[in-house]
Amino acid sequence: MKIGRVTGTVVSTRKLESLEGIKLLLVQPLDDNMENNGNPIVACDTVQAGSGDLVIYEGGREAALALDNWYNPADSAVIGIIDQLDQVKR
Amino acid sequence: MILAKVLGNVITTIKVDGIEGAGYKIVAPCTPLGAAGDGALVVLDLVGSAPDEFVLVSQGSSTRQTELTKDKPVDAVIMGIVDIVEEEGKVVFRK
Amino acid sequence: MVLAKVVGSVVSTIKEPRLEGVRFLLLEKIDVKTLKGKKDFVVAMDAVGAGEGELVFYVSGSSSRQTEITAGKPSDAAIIAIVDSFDIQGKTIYSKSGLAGEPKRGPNRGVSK
Amino acid sequence: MTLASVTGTVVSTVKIKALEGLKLMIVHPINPDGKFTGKQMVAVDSLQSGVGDDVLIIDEGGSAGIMLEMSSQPIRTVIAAIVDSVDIVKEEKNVY
Repeated sequence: MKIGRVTGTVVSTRKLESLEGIKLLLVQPLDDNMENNGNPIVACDTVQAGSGDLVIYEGGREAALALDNWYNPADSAVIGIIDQLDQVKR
Repeated sequence: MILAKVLGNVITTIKVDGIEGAGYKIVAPCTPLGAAGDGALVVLDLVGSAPDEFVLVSQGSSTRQTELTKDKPVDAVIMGIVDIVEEEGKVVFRK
Repeated sequence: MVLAKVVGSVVSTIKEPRLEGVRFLLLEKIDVKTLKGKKDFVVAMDAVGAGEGELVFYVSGSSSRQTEITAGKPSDAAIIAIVDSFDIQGKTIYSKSGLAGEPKRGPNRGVSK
Repeated sequence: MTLASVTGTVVSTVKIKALEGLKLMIVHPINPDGKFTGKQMVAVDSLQSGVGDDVLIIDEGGSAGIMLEMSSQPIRTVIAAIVDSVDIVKEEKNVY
């Protein structure tokens, strides 16, 4: 699982049937210091996350398992909204 | 998934993927604003996209979870064409 | 999948027994706009009978075990197709010669712009 | 698979069960000309490779499981072959 921040949404009308009804979020991956790390990714929403939320997301084949209709090729899904995060300063 | 821009087609006759009915495209991963980087990927196009279109690309073993790609050697697919990208409450891309 | 040029082959006698009889080709990833090698190399199993100098693409990860040649073998990269041609924004960047007939086999096939 | 050179060994006494009895080597990816590239990693060796050997490493969990005859093990980097030679075609002009 990785940490990211929801920065927006993505809308697609022409898509695979297995993705119908799934909300797509734009998620900015964050590094250890909560700094932006690389390009934003697009993840399926399973927790009603919104813009600005700090979230945990899962990548890879397991991500689709978080969805009701899991037989689709999605490779990332937001699976939790972070309420509080404690980190030891290094 | 990542956002990517379709650059063009890849034509092959000698292949062992066992897939009929979908072609290969070259795409460049890009930012929500549509700026493409240097990298490029070959992906299987499951939705019928055209050059310059903004698409959603999925990678890894998840991409075998469609009827067409089940048990096939595929590690990247186009699974949707992007119409709108909204960032920080503003629409940054509209098809 | 990633576009790459076959630049050589790798020979090994001591190897995992399940890798017996598999050809390992040395691939160099290419820049798709200039076709130049990026000095980024990967060794992939050959599932299509590719030859040196050819442009191919390979799959990585567990997907690379989904071909007849690589099934059940430890593999993380397999060549699954030989590229005939590709275009970018409608402009043909690469085209293998002799497309109309049976592709010539062997190491010194003519490949030209 | 990646070409790599074996640059060292790793000894560990306190380790997870899956690693018990396995030989660990430090491997550093190399270019075909032998120059180091990328970052070094630790790979499980079942082929009795030695420091200085050039090897092929596989960095994928499923393949590591096949080689080590384990399943759902937390190991993903293994040495799959010891390289005898790498043949490179001479740079032909007008290849493309």
